[in-house]
Amino acid sequence: MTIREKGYAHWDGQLRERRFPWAPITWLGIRLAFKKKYFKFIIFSSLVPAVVFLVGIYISERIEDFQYMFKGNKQILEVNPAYFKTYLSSDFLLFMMVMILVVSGAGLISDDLKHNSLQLYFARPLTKRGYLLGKANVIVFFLLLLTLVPGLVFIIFKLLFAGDFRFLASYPWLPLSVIGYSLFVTGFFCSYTLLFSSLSKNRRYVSILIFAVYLFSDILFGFFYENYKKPAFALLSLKANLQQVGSWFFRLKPAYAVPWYWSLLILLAFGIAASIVLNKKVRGVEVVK
Amino acid sequence: MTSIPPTDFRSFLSSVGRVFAVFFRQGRKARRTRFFFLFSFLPVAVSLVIKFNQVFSGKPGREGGYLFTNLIMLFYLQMIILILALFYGTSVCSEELEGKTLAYLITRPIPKAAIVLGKYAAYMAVMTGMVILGLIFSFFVLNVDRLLDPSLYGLLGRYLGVLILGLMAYGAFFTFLGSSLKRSIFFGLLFSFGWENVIQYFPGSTQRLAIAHYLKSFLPATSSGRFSFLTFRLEPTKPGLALLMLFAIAAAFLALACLFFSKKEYSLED
Amino acid sequence: MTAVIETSKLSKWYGNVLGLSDVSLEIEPGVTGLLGPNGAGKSTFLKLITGQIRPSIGTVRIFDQKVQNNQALFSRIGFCPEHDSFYEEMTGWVFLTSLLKLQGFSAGEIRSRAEKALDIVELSADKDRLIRAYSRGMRQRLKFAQAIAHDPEVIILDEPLSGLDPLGKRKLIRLIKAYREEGKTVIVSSHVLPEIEALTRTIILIHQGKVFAKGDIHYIRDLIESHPHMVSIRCDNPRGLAGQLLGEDYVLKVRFGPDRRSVLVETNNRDKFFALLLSLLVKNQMEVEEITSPDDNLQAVFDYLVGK
Amino acid sequence: MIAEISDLQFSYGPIKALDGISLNLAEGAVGLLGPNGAGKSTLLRILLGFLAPQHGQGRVLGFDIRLEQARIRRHVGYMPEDDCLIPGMDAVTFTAYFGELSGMPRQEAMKRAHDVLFYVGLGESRYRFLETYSAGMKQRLKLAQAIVHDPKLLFLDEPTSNLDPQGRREILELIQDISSKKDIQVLICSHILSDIETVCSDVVILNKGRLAAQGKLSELRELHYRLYEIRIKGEGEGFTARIKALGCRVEETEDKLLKVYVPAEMDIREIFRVAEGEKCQVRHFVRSRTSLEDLFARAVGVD
Repeated sequence: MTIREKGYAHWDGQLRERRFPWAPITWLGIRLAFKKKYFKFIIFSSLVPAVVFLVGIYISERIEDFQYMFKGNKQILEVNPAYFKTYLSSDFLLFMMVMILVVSGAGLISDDLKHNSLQLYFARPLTKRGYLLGKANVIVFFLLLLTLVPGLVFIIFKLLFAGDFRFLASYPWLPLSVIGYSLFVTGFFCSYTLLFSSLSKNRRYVSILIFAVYLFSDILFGFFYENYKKPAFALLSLKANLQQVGSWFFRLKPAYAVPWYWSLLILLAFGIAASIVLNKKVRGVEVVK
Repeated sequence: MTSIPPTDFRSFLSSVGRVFAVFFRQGRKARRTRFFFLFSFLPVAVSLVIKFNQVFSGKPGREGGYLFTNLIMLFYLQMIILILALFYGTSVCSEELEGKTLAYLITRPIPKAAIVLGKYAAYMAVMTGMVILGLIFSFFVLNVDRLLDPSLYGLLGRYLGVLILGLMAYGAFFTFLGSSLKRSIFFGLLFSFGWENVIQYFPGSTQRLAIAHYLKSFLPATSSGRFSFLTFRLEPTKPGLALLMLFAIAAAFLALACLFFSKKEYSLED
Repeated sequence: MTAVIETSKLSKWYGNVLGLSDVSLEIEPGVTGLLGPNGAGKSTFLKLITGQIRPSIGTVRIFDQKVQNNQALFSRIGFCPEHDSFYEEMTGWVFLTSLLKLQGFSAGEIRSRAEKALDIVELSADKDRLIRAYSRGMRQRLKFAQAIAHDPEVIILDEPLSGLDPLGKRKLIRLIKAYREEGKTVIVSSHVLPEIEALTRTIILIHQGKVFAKGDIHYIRDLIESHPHMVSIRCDNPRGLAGQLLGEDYVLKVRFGPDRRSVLVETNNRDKFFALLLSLLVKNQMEVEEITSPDDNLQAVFDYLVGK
Repeated sequence: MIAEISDLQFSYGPIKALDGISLNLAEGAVGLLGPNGAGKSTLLRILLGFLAPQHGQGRVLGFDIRLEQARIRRHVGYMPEDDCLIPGMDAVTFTAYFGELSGMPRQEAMKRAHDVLFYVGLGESRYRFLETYSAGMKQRLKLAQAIVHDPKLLFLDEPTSNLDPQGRREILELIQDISSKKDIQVLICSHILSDIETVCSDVVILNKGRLAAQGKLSELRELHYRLYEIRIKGEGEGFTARIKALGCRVEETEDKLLKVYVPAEMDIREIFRVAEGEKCQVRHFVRSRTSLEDLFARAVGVD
């Protein structure tokens, strides 16, 4: 007969070095986000456009059945790169993405700052980069769910509905564009959100910042553009910049006559600045109380 | 909020005044105020840029008054007062819970409704200060060449009035959200940038369900269709009625906020 | 003496979690200690009697007035909350004057009262520093200052001593004691018996949301006296000592410690037992190393009262 | 040797937090003492690998504190002083989460989380949300997350602050139990001296960034007199007076505990004789094992 020893018991497993030490942070972040009722609501409503566009793909294959609805206006429903770009950089989708950032991203770091829990993370074999990556990937998950996943699904369904590979043959680079653009937008929004989240302990304040800066940059652009009619002002707007870069990814003419690489540079500069600030902020808390 | 007998009304008002004094000071000193102050001065910077550009490029550009009406004003109306009211309005109740400082306030010989009203008034004053200064500066920058035109001042006064009314109504609504919901910011954003915008495109009386509708009823009709972010078909309400409605909205939501704050038991966890 | 605070059948639930159950009490002027382990319902009780939350059942009256929706009462009550939270961006001085302002004083009076209160808690030198930069002891004293600055008749302090180092504790205890002399009603909650003992003799024992005992601390001490109690004695001849103890009927159990040098005795009459022990030790000229009571603490009393 | 460091220096800007500290921590429970601002937290953070010292070197568990911080942290458990719990989840999720971050496989972490939560006495409430936890429960949970990955070295920063006596005793018992295992070392920071006395065999005292004293408690003990803690029933004035007449120094604490410094040559039995003569029952009589408070005062240089 064996009797369980009383008192502290050792764990007989072996601590391993994980390939992705940050993975638990991401999973927990995602699970916690889904615990909020209204968050599910937002995610589902953000997926509405995806469903609409999917239906559009279906209709485009059966265009003759729906002829009576369009009265010969076939142009609307041609599935081409522009169709993808329209989905991926539509105002509504971007707005919903910002809302998701506000709801699921604002608290990522600021809650840890508020509750002093950074020290718990850094008492583990976790680097600062690992910590930030783990947090960022929560956002990555949700944003890719809205960009990459629908994009790829569109391609697959287009091929399925068409029954042949003509579509892919005409635009062989399209899957790469979808992947590239989705990753770019996601990467930008990650640095954007984490930057603001690390600025304050007050989540309400962070939420407002995330939302206001995005909207403000856009209004500023609309303002100057209206006044001077110079497309270069598009560079002021985060949204327009994202859309400009999006056009390049999909080999389309940008909506504003500014070279796309300016937009790219601006967004990249923003991202780099954000990571510098993050690096400083997260370290600052780790050391001094 | 219980009905206050007239004899107590003076003491109630003086309580409100005291809360106001404390939080007006606190609101001015807080670090966040500095940020929001800068934020509400961004249009001034924009005006300066425009003006300098006009002066140096030599091109006459658009007329200052036109720019002021169509750009700066809408900047404030559609963006700044919403953000300010959202943050400060929800702060009235939420910051006491988040900072766990509620107990200091509700163990004072002051009716709970007075706390809400006093803080609301204090933050209103802070916000109004920011917005008014910003608007006036922008006004002078853009109209620097024809400051003697008296009709301009009438316009300025009307715009200031609209913004203040806007802050008042939105502030009251967000105060109510802050007193009743945990996720007040989220719902506030949905309301101010979702609902308020969407509903303006609906025909008929539907648009009367938005606060923005009444505010815009005071403004001269804009040449619509020019700006992507402000196209809508306004079917204005008469100014008198709009004024009444705005006051009614503010009063109703403040009353609700006071009611919630007095009756609700907030748990201080998290 | 008339009761200042009266509660009857006070009960409180949070959802389905019990906060406080059926508390009927009268609290008189002087210092009353509210004693109970963490989570016993002390804070709930204090919040109920200050009207911060509404009772699910029962009533509270202070100065024979209702507490609910009677904010005017707070000019006679000072409350020191449990949370270590402040308006961190204020200085100590601004914090205190702001709250005094809310009490309804005139500008001159606010100034003099704030100065006096800061003087009492010895924070005058630091009054212009931000509260954020205060140490734990200073924060705790500032919290106390805001509760007494308006010179209330009833002072309610929720865990005022927690988190303080021994020196800080001593300072605060001295401050609180000063108010006892002035005929004020002071309620202090704590989870540490010696802290309360240093302050007062009138205590309320609260546990699991119920009041288990109320009254003079001697009464509580007597309760501790009369319930079976373990005493451990380590000496050179434990078995000899044990033999001499066995004959008494108030000695319930005798056991020997694993180190062979100590004896554990359970008794239900401490007074007699210790008297006997002392005389035996002296008579036998024993070398005593240690006398301890392993379960002489609050929890033991509660366990006894709960009937464990 | 669990840790050896030599000539460690660290400054936050112009403020020198550590000014040349060398020490070896042997096996067993070690108490780290010092007034506020003495550099305890900084030392702890360097040993944990949070901070890299500006000067000096050392090894913890055989790993270099400058180069192998991640390895140190894999085998170290840390219980911080202040509240640092993430609301919105239950204790099992929380504990397992930090186990996973230390490198435990997911399922194992979950299993182990249940085990340690039962061990620290949170078994019943392990599915409750953290925001509903009381101060004592939070303290236990912090301990649970520190031991979930079965560390080889455990750092505890003020483990008993904010606890009622019962809670404090239970936490101390847990710590004692953990440190009684030969293969897990414990380092405790505390300002409650009696906690250190109960649990630790060695102490390190810091003052103003320097090492003020270090060694086995038993060796550091003051030898010129013996210190006894005595609690009596009845009015103690006569007793105190007569004890003093015998040449003892007597101090009374806030909670009526007498601290009696007995000269080396005096017979302890005298005390009992006096007590009987004064009709004072001796209720509590403990030789203070270390007179740590004196040691502390002497090392830090305050009286």
